[in-house]
Parts: sequence; structure tokens; C-alpha cells
Amino acid sequence: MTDRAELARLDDLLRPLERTTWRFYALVAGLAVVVLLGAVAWVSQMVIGFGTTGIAPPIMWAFYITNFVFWIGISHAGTLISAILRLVNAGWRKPVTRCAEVITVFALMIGAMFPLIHLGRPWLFFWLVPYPNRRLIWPNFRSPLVWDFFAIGTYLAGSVLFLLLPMIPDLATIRDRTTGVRRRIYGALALGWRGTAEQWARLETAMQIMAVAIIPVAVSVHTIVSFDFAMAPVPTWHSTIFGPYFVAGAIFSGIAALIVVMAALRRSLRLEAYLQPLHFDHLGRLLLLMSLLWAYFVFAERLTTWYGNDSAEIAVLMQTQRGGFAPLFWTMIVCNLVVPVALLAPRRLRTIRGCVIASCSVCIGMWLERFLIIVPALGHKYLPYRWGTYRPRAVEITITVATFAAMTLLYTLFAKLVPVISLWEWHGGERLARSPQPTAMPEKQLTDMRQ
Amino acid sequence: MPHRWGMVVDLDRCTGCEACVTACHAENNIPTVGDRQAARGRAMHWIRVERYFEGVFPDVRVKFRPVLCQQCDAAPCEPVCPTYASHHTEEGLNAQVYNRCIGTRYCANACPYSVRFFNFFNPAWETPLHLQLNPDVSVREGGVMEKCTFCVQRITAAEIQAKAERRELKDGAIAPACVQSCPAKAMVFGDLNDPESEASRLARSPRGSKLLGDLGTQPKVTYLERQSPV
Amino acid sequence: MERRTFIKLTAVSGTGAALAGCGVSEPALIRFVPDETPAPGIAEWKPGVCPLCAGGCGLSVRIMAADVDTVRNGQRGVVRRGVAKKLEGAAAHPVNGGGLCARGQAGIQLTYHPDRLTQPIRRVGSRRDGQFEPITWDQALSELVSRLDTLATNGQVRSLAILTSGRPSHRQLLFDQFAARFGAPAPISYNLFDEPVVRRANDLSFGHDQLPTIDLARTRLLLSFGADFLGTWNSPVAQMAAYARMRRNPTGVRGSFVQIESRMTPTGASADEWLPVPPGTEGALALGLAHVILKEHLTSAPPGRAASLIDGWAAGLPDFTPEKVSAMTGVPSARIERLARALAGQRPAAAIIGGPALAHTNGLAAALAVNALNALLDSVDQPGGVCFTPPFRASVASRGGAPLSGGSAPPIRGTLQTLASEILSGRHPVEVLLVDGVNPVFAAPPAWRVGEALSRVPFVVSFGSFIDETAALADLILPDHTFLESWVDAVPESGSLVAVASVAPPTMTSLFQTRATPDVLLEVGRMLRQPIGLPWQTFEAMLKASFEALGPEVWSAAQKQGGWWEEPPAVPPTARPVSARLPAPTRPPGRRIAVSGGVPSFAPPEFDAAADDFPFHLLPYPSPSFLDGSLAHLPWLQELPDPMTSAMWSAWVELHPQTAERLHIQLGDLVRVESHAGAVEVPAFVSPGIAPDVVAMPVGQGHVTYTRYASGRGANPVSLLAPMVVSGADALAWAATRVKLTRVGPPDGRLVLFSTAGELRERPYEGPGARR
Amino acid sequence: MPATSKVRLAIAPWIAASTVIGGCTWIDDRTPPPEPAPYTANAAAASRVYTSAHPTIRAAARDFFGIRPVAVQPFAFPHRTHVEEGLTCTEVCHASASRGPRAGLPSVRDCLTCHDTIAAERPLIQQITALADRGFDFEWQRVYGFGTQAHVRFNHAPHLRAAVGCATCHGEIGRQTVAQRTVDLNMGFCVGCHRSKGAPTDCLTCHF
Repeated sequence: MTDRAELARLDDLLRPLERTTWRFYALVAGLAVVVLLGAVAWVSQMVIGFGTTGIAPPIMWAFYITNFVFWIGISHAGTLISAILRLVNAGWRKPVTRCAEVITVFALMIGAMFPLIHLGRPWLFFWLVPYPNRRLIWPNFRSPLVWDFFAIGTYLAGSVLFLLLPMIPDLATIRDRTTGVRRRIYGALALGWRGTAEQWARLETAMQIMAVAIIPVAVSVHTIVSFDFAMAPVPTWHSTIFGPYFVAGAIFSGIAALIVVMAALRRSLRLEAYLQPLHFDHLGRLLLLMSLLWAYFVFAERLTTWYGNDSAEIAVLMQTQRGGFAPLFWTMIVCNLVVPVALLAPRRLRTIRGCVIASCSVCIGMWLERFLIIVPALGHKYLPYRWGTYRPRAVEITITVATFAAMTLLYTLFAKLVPVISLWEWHGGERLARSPQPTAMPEKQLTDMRQ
Repeated sequence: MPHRWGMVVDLDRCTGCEACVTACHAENNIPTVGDRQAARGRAMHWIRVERYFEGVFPDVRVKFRPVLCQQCDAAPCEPVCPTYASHHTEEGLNAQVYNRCIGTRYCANACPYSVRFFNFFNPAWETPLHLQLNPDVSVREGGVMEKCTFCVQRITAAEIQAKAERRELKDGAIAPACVQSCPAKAMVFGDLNDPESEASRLARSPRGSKLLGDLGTQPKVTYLERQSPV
Repeated sequence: MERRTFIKLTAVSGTGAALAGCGVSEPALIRFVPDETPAPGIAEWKPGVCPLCAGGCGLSVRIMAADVDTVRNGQRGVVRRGVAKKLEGAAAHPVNGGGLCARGQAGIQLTYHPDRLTQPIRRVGSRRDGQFEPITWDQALSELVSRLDTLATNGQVRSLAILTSGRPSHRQLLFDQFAARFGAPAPISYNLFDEPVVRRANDLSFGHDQLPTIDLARTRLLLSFGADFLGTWNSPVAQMAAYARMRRNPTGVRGSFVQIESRMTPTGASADEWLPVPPGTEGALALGLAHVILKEHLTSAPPGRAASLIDGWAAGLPDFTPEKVSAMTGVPSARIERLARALAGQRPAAAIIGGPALAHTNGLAAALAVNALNALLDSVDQPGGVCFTPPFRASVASRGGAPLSGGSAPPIRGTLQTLASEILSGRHPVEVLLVDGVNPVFAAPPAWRVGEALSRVPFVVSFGSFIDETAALADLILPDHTFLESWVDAVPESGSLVAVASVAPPTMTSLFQTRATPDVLLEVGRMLRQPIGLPWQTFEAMLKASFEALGPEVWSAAQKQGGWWEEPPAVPPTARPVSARLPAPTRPPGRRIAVSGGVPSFAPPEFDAAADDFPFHLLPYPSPSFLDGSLAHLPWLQELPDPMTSAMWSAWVELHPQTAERLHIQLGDLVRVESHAGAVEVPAFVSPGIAPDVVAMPVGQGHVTYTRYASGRGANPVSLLAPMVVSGADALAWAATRVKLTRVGPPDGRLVLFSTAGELRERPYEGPGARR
Repeated sequence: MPATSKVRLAIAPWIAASTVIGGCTWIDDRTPPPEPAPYTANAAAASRVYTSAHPTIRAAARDFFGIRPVAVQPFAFPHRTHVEEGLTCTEVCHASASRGPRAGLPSVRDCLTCHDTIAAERPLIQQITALADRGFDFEWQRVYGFGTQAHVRFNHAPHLRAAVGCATCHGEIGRQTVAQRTVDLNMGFCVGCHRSKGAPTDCLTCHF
């Protein structure tokens, strides 16, 4: 490969950092407003009282915990894609990894906020943290919420490292291309990277270790999130299947989110040359697979419930399948199974557009799935006298929307400051375009790609 | 041997009059939430009388069942609380420590009996209604969970009194507000560790059963089923 | 402002008056020197008497120290004083024996009610726009006195009318004597769910002009014709206590009871056998049972006077063979025979009748039939049977020692209806009207035009603590102390097997500028130009005189234990008359039969409208929380879930699932209930426990004005009632109205359920009525 | 254009989802507001409400950080003088401490039980007498005591019976004139003492 090509690519990938359009400011401003609204909503909820939400007995968890589980699920995009693909050394992953890892970090940060937002007295959240205090009391280590605290903490730390390590060489590259204060900032962030053989070797090893380490953490995190429910004797919650079920769902929604984000970046940052139909095709297949796996879990879970015919569980089943929650349930089935299979199974529909549509529908479907796991069960516990239903109110809806805005905002700012496609890893990525060897691809598609 | 407080509810005597409900409000500073909050299911009744119809007209029967915190020995609400706000005391009560509660509401989800109530707002009393508040019981604030305590303030007071007079607690010396008020004397409160106490005697009755006993929560409230005429 | 909103505000910028023992600092405020010095944090128990219904339960009031906002010579400040914290039943009291119903316990909120009148007020402007201005007691009393003086000088003393609750008590006696000595007609009492028919029937059958006391504790089989005796009827707490003993009988035999009614009351829910019959046919069933017993010679009781009042008794009631009765009531004749044999077989057995069963045109006949049945079962004045509380003889009564209740012969009183019609027709001009403890404008059927009549009266005085529909028409309101702040007494006419009179001194000093009505009455009597010379300075003196007549230390003992009562007789299980040792009926029996013609014989009930255009029977019933509506202003009771529907803060109409299906009505749908007399819109509650041709509405809600908690909430079924009369007893037949239903719209949130999903079944997806 | 399309892509579905859920679980629970009574009897009460809430957000913050208001007493009561006179705390002034949960703060009446004769001529005492004559009492500010949201139901009597001296928790007030808060009554303090004396340390011992 030639230096000119190399330089051209650098210019390509660093363009967003160097040139700023009015659209960027408009977008940031718009998103910031929405996020601000969310903040206001939360403050009002704290000052006026938690009752401003729609939450009411017997349904004590609803939108907030739904969002919590959903976002933690989304966060599985990064690790699973990049880590697993790293380990199996799938070459096509390389332009994808960083987009994915960024999602992980931000989704985790947002998801981790919800356990705080949903507290009745959020200002006392630090009682979840074990620290020696004059009250002579520790947190209750039997509580899944405390497990959550540790699991998410670990996962967040791990995935931040996992994101930052491979960024070091790129930060160095930017440092070398910039001047003044920027140069100093990026220089500081680059941690004195000089690109010596030793440093490269160390980086490689570190990445290998991280990749191996992060996968069990990721799996455990969502298993533990599922324990929040599985540990409580609530009809249809108290189930052994929840761990794998939640992990599968998490990966499912994670991939969907990744596809959406990649498509968005591809268009807004002109990355057509880097994020190619090939990547969407591969991720599309993965999504299809997960969709089928998810469907299998849902089927297994509901079949056993129905067959077991426990009166309490049947009540919940009936509520979701035929009762007030039926519309949501069947929407979920369509979004998570029908649409993805219809769009992703036939090869000629598995275009970028097809993948994106399928992914959006999966994102909606998976959010509904979390909602449907939590609310109908809580609304129909053992004593029918205390059954009830749930209707969200402005506060929850605002905060929910705001978190999606926050995600977009964070991502936009990140893409402004750091190239979303790893500069140095691209070497490998380009090789794939030269020889069909690592991936068996039809000649036709290769030729499309070259244009 | 420490006490182990328990209750027996004789469904053959309960007439569903709900005197216990008002008694509980009067004793434990439970706020009235008003029609709008009540319409959203946020009314607070630490003890409630559940009503279930059986059969169809004209052969209808109705089952009344007062449901309060069952003070389970294996309480689902306890392990899930991250701050020990909900925990088990030496005398076997499910304590709810208001000042330690941060409002995760996890306990309310875990409770199969739905007897835990959350303060969605700061409770309020139009003055001078607040003059009725019982100074022996906390006035809870917004954001904390609360529930039946077996009138722990009465238990504590009686124990302190007995200690001061250097005597043992007599059976029947303690009556929670609901038990005291019941016109039909359908409820009996006592020490289950004392095999001679009326409560444990009745709890051994063949009519006795535990609410949702198959969940393994080991409640300390026993229900004596209704009898049919001889 | 809507309640919740300003509570939210206070959460932010509120007036968080700190609770005793809290660290939050308060702005320095004025504190007055306390009159009393109660020890902080230490409870003291004082006796009390519950005035909320005729039961007359004894109370034990918990008093503790608290800082009370008060005004002294124009300055706002706080003062430490003992205030009531909780009401419990007095353990030793013969009526309630330690228990207390939900209503009684909520009574404490009367004293602390935020909308309670704090001083006398006088109406400004015209009636019905209900504007009042505060005035001093001196002004108020002088105004009332001058009005009465004018009557006296113009020789119009008979145009003073008094409306009271009519509950037997010294307070009532005082009103009676005030009226008598002033020369006015005897006070008129009105109470929608009072049972004049039973009194009349018992008077005719047994010579006891009072409500019965069932010795439930020893009954083995009880037949209850519509009497909600575990909920709101007669003396509920006493009956529940006895019921408990019946269920766990010392003799080891568990007594059982059968409830006969067309809509399931909480009592029906506790019954061993629930037997729905068409409204107004209860009497027929009673006679049918008697027929079987007579035919099969199952008992050998001598036919008493009770039996002699029934046509065709001697002939063995030929018109009430099981077949004929079955045709009338829809109860299979086999079941009738079974019941009859059970009644005769399981002694002691008794029958009672009350509530809607009496509120039909044939109510008195039905009551007489049940009385005859009891006589036939030889269960009158017998252990486990129908007994009568012995009278309490108040020596202070004008006609020297005439009993206050229990076979008492109070002066023949007019009725509210006649009063209203006479005012409207101008036949009996009423110049001054005193109203104490009743709200006839709310609780009387529209056809009586009570409101209109009251507004024709030039000067209306109310002694109420709250502005209800009647007080809103008053020119002068002289707010009474609550029962915790003043001397209070009650002489229950039923509920106890021994003679009893409850009395209690004030438990706390009054919060506001109110005065005890009896004392006000006495003072007015003194202030008149020709004083009417009631012999007592204060109400306390009157009570003292009355109780001291019973014996030297009775008075002090009564103050300590909250009343006077005979020691319960130690009754051996052998049957012997419970009240044999009690004085015989106070009057030659049947003296008053002559008063209102002959004794009605049982006839099919008549209704105000034809079944084809008004297809449903309207069954108004006393709300378990509010009784006749007089307690609808207490927040605890508003938020107390109704036992059968779990409804709070609402009114509703109960109807049968089939009816609902036919009219396409679902839970919570808005329904228009229409009768000849009027129409209301209420949400529907679909209940399996009601006959398909009956719809039921609780009385209590639907106040136009009754404090912030009850005003403009729900609907009042009394406004639908036709002025039907029970033949033979001039009482309102409040269950004889027919209505039609139309669905108006979808649920609008008016029906607030504690069981929010409105679930009726324990296993909604199994068995009958399953939703699967 | 990409920017806006990005916005659409990201946010539109979620708004959609929210509305779907909102719509599906919608149940109209509006209650018609009750008509106000034509005459509100007790205007003061009608506008006031008692709540456990902190009066202001500032107060809440201060309580959160344990900043207590400094007690400013209406009258500089010389504890020292009285204790040196041999008067014990629970004799007259805080009598109910030995009988019940609360120690109570003396009313001016209690002062005058002794001082209508003893040292009646002293100017300070005359101040008190004058105050009492005008019908006013001291509005003492609490020096110790727990915040409402600590939910501590402390009971003096059993502690006194267990021979825990007043000074243990209240410091040497006998050496002070106006009472000062010298002991920090935090939970560790209580629990430590309970442990050392083998008293119960269950939460419900104090918090209910």
C-alpha cells in the first residue's frame, strides 16, 4: 500500500475532527435541549415526590427498570462483537470494533443511571456502596441490587479500558497532526505513544488479555441483571431460564443497536468506503441468528408456563397473550421475529436498508420485551384482590426519551473528537479487500466493494 | 428464649367490618392519600380485608380475609433489600427501618402478599387533623416503604413495662391495634414460642392454614378456615 | 385548590410544623402557659361514649400531651395540653365489651376536622347561597333568645319546632323538656334507617316499644330477614361480639345463621346459608315456616298475643302452604320445609327482621309475622332468643321516672313528613326551628320537600359542627362541642341484656370557641324573659341528678367506668327467662294499638311504579362507612374500602352480571338510574351477590355541601325515593321504589376501587365466571 | 441532511414506542374535583397542612449534611446554679424522663413552683414571674434530640433504670449555664454503648 493512499484515508477518517458543519452544532444543541428536559424531569420527580411518575402498587418497577435492562442489553454490542471477533480474529471486524465499543461504554453509563433515577430517595444511593461508616452498617450483600452495583462497575471499568487501549495509537496520530492546545491534550491522552515495536507488542498482548477477560464479565453482567427478577418470587419471574434468556436478548438488541449506529455514521460521516455492505451483511446474519435464538427462549419459557398451569403464572400469561397487554405482546413478536426473519433471511433483502429497518424494529421489540417481562408479572401477583395496571406519565416518558437523546449526543461528541474507525487497525481491514482469502466472499460482492 | 410474635385470624368470626383497618390508621399514623391517589391504587392500608366471591347467583358465597404483613420467617422482602431496611429481628418480626430505606421498592415487588406500601409523596394532614398523630410511631416521609409492624411500639412498651416491674410478659398482655379493636374478637396475638399461649394453641388447630403457604415463606399469621354448619 | 396539589407544594415550600421530638428548628413562636400539665409522652386513658349511632358503645380514649395552635386574647400561639389520640372500645362495657367499629374509631376525626366550625356564625345574604359571618356567643345567644321571647310574647309558643336525632339519651330528654316547658310541640326526630316499624311491631306483639336484643351468644340457629346485624343494623358492635361467641360457643356447639335478603350484605357474606327472596316477600316466607311448624306440630309453645295478631293463625295459616309461599318467594318448598324443621329442631332458635325487609308497604305485617314465628319457637325473652334491654329509669324525666328507653312512652311525636307538609300548607306556621344532629334535607325523600319547607321557616338554628345541607339553610349556627370535649351520654335501647346507661365527662378541653349544646339550651332557658325553669344549671348537674338517684356512689363510679349498668346475670345453660327478673312492660300492652287503627295482615308489597317501565327494584342501603351519610365527611371513612366492592371516595350502583350484560354495562361504566322521583348518574359495580331484578345503591355520598371531603362527591339514592309508606306504621318504605337503568358512558374515574383491577374471584381463570 | 436523518433514526422509534405503551395501558382515571363547601369554617386550617417534609430544600440539604440549627434559648437558664443547689435533673424540670419516653422541657409554671418563694426578688426571677403573669411560657429550643427523618423513638425511662447517667448522652450540663450540645449523638455512639452493655442492637430497638 502507498503512503498517498494511507494519507488519503487519514484525511477521510479525520475529516469530522477537523471540519465542523452547522449541522453538527444544530444536532448537539437539539439533543442537549432534550437531555436537559430529562434532567428537569428528574429534579422535579425528586422535589415534588416520586408520585409524579405513573408507578403505583402493585407495579413498583416499570419504565425506569425497563430502560435499565434495555440499556445494559444494548451495551453488549461492543464487547461481544469486538472481543469475540478479535479472539477468532475475523478480519472484517476491524472497522466495526470501535463503533461497537463506544456503544458499550455510553450505554452502560446511561443504563447505570436508572437504578438511581428510580430510587425513592436517590440522594442516599451511596448506601449501596460498602464503606466503613459510623453507623456500623454494611450493604446487604444478599441483595441482587448490590450484585448489580459490583457487576456493572466492573463491566464499566473493563469496557472503558477496552475502548481506550486501542485508541492510544490513533490519539498519537492525531497528536502528530495537530498543533497548539489540541496537540497537548491529545498528547496527554496518547500517554507518550511512540509506536515502537515494544509498545505495539505490549498493546497486542493487552488487547488479547482484555478480550479474554471482558467476555465472562459481559455474560455475568446480564445474568446478574436477570437475577434482579429471577430472585424474587413473582409469577413468571422466578425462572432458571432467565440468565441465558437475558444474555441472548442483550446480544440481540446490542447487534441491532450497532447496525443502526453504523448506518447513521456511514451516512453522516461519509464512511461508505469503510463501513461496507459486507459488514452489514455479516451483522445481519448474526442478528437473524439471535432473533431465532431469542424466539426459541420465548417459546420455551411460555410453553413451560402454560403447561405448568400454575394459577398465578397462568394469570400473567393470559394477561400478556389475551388481556390488556396483548397488543404490546404481539407487537413485540412481530418486531423481534417476523420482521427480522422476513428481511434478513432472503439474501437479496439483506441490504443495508433492510438490515437497518430490521434493527430498528428489533430495538423497539426488545424494549417492549423488557417491559412485558416486568410489568404484567408485577401487576398480577398471587392475590387477585391487589392486581393492578400501569400507565406511564410525562416524567417517565421524558426521561426515557432524554436518555436516547443522551446516547446520541454522547456519540456525536465522541465522533467529533476521536475517529470512530480505528486508524491503525485498518491495515488488516484493507487486506481483506485485496485477497478474498480470510473471508469466503462471492466475487460479485468484492467488485461492488472495490468501487 | 426470645419471643416469637404471631397472630391467628379466625375467618369463622371475621365479618369484614374493617374495624381493624381504621384502628391501624389511627394507631400507626397512616396517611389518607385522597381520591386521586387512591384512584391510582396508592391508598395505604397496612391491613385490608380481601373479598372474594364464590359461585354464581343465587348460590353465592363470599370469603373475607384480613391480609396484613404475614411477618414471614423466610420473608422474600428481606434478602432483596440492598440496605437492610427490611430485615429480621430477634423476635421474628420483619422490621421496616424507615430511615434506612432508600426506596428501591424491591421488597414490595418481592412480597407475594402485596402488603408493603410506598410513600409516593410526603404524607400530609390538613391541620388540625395532625393532632391525632400517635407520638409513639414515626411519621414517614416521601420515598420510603412502610408496612404492618405488628404494632411494635405496643410490644416494646409492654416489654419495657414488664422489665421495669421485673415480671414476665403475660399472654394476651399485648394486642396490636387491629386485634384490640376487632368487635368479633376474630384475631388473636401472642408468643408462638410459648406453647401455652392462646395464639400458638389456636395456630395448632386443624382449621389452621397459612396464606400462600406453598411459597415457603413461613408466615407467622395463621388463618382458621370457615366452618360449615353441623 | 385540589388537595394533592397543595400537599405537593408543601413538600417543596411547606409549613412543616415539626413533630414533637424533631430537630428541625421552628421560627420562634408564642407559647402560652398551659392550664393543665400532662406529662409528655405518657398516655392516659379516659372513658367516653360513642354518639355516632344508637348503639351507645362505651369508649376508652387515649389522651396524650401535644402542642396545640390556639388564640388567646387575639394572639396566635401554641399551648401544651392533653388531646385525644385514639378511641378504643371500653373493655368492661356491656354493649361493646372492648370492640369498636370502624365508624366509632374514625369519630375522633370529628374533633380534629379541618372544616369544623370554630365559633358561632350567622347567615348573611339570602338562603342557599350559604354565606355566613362569624359572631360572638353573646350576640348569637341574645339573637336566639330574642326570637324565642317574641314567640312567647305573641303567644306563638307552639310555632317553635325542634328536630333531633331522637336517640334515647339525657340530651334528648333535655330537648323534650325544653320543648315541653316552653310549650312547644315535642321534638320531632328523623333518621332514615331508624326502625320505627320494628318498635311498633314489638310493641304490638310483646309490649316492648323498642328494638330487640338477640341473645346471639346462645343461639344455635338464627334466621335473619334482611337485618344487616353484623354491619349497620341496630347495635352492630354488640351483635358482632355476641356473634363471635355464637361461632365459638362455650357449649362447644357452633351456632349458624341463615340470611334472607335480595342483595348480599356483609352479614349475608358471613351467613352459613344465603337465601335470596324477591323484595317484600320476607313476611310470606316467615309465615310459610310457621305454617310447616304448626302443621307438623313441631313445637308446643302457647299461642301468645303475637300469634293472635296474625290472620288465620288458628286455622294453621292455610294461605301459606310451602307451595304457595314457594310461588311467592321462589324458594323451593322442600327448602322451606327443611328450614322450618331445622328451626324447630335446633333450640334455641330465633328469627329477626330488619332493614329493607321492613321498608316495604307490608313491612309491619312482615315484622309481626316474624314476631309470631319467634313466639311459636318460644324464643322470646329466652336464652338464645329475642330479648329486650331492660329500661333505664331516669329520675329526672318530667313524668317522674318514666324510662328513657326500653318500653318507654315518649310524648307522641309528629313526623318530619307531617311537619314539612304543615309548614308548606301553612297549617302549622313554624317561626323558629332548632336542628340538632340530623340532616333531613339530605336524608328525606324529595317528595316531602323538606328543604323547601325549611327555607319557609323564618328563623332556623343549627347546633351542628359542620355545614351540611340542613345547616346551610340555617340563619344561626351554634357549633356544639364534640363528644370528646363535652359531657356525653347514651341510653342504648338494645344491644345489652342488662339495663345500661353510658355517660362520660369531657376527655379534653375544647379546641375552639364552641359550646356544649345542652348547656347552651339550659342557658337560653335561663335567659328567656319568662325563664322556663329547667332545674339544672348545667348538663353535668342534670346527669348527676339522674345517676345519683340510682344510689350514692353510682355517679362517681359511672364517671370512672363510663356509665352505669347492672351486673350481667350469671345464666345457667338451662332455659329460663333472661328478663324474668326485669320489670314488666311499662304500659298496659297494646295501649297504642288503638292509636293508628287495626293491625295489617300480610299482603303482597306495593311499589311506586309498574315493572314494565321501571324494571328494577331500587335498594338503598346504609353505607358500612357512612350509615345514613352523617359520617361522609370523615377522611378515614371516605378512604375505607367498602367490604363488598372495595370502593373508596365513591358512590356506585350494584347490579347483577346478567343485567349488566343485557344493558352492555361494564365495571365502572357511568349509569343513569332513574325513578319517578328523580335521576342520578353513578358508576356501575357488577356484583354476583344481587338479584337480577334488583339494583342497590349505598346511602351516604352525594352531599351538596358537607366539608371538603364529601361535598359534590357521588350521588344520593334518597333523591330517587318515592314517598311510599309502611301501612300500619307511618314510616317511610324506602325500599319500595322502582327504577330504570341506562348506560351513559365509559368509566370516568369516579369509581375508585382499592382492588384496582376490580377482581371478584380468587381464581379468575378457573371455575364459574372464569375469564379464560 | 444526514444530521437530521440521524436524529430521526435515533429518536423517532423511541417516541413511537413510548406512545404505543402509553396508549395501550391508558386508563382514564380523572376524578371530577369536588365542589368546595360554600363556607370553609376554619380558614386557617383550610390553607395549612402538616407534613413530614422538610420546610424548604435548604433545610433538607442542611439535615442531609447533619448541620443542626444552633439552639437560641428564650432565657439563659443557669443549669449549673440549680445542679449546684443539689437539684437533680429529673426531680422537677425533666420529671417525666424517669417515667416515660420523653424528658420534657419545663414550663414556666414548673419554675414558679419553687421560685414564687425562693429568690423571688432576683431580677431574672421577676422577669419569669412577669412572663407568667402575662400568660406566656418559654419556647425552649431543643439542644439534643434527633431529626424527624432519623425515626429514632428514644425512651428515657429504661435508660435511667439501667443507671445510664444523664451526662452520658447530654454531657456535663451541670457545669454549663445554658445547655450546649457537647455530645454527638450519632448512631455509632448509641450502638457502641448498647454493645458494651449487652443491650439489644436490633434496628427495631430504636427505629419504628
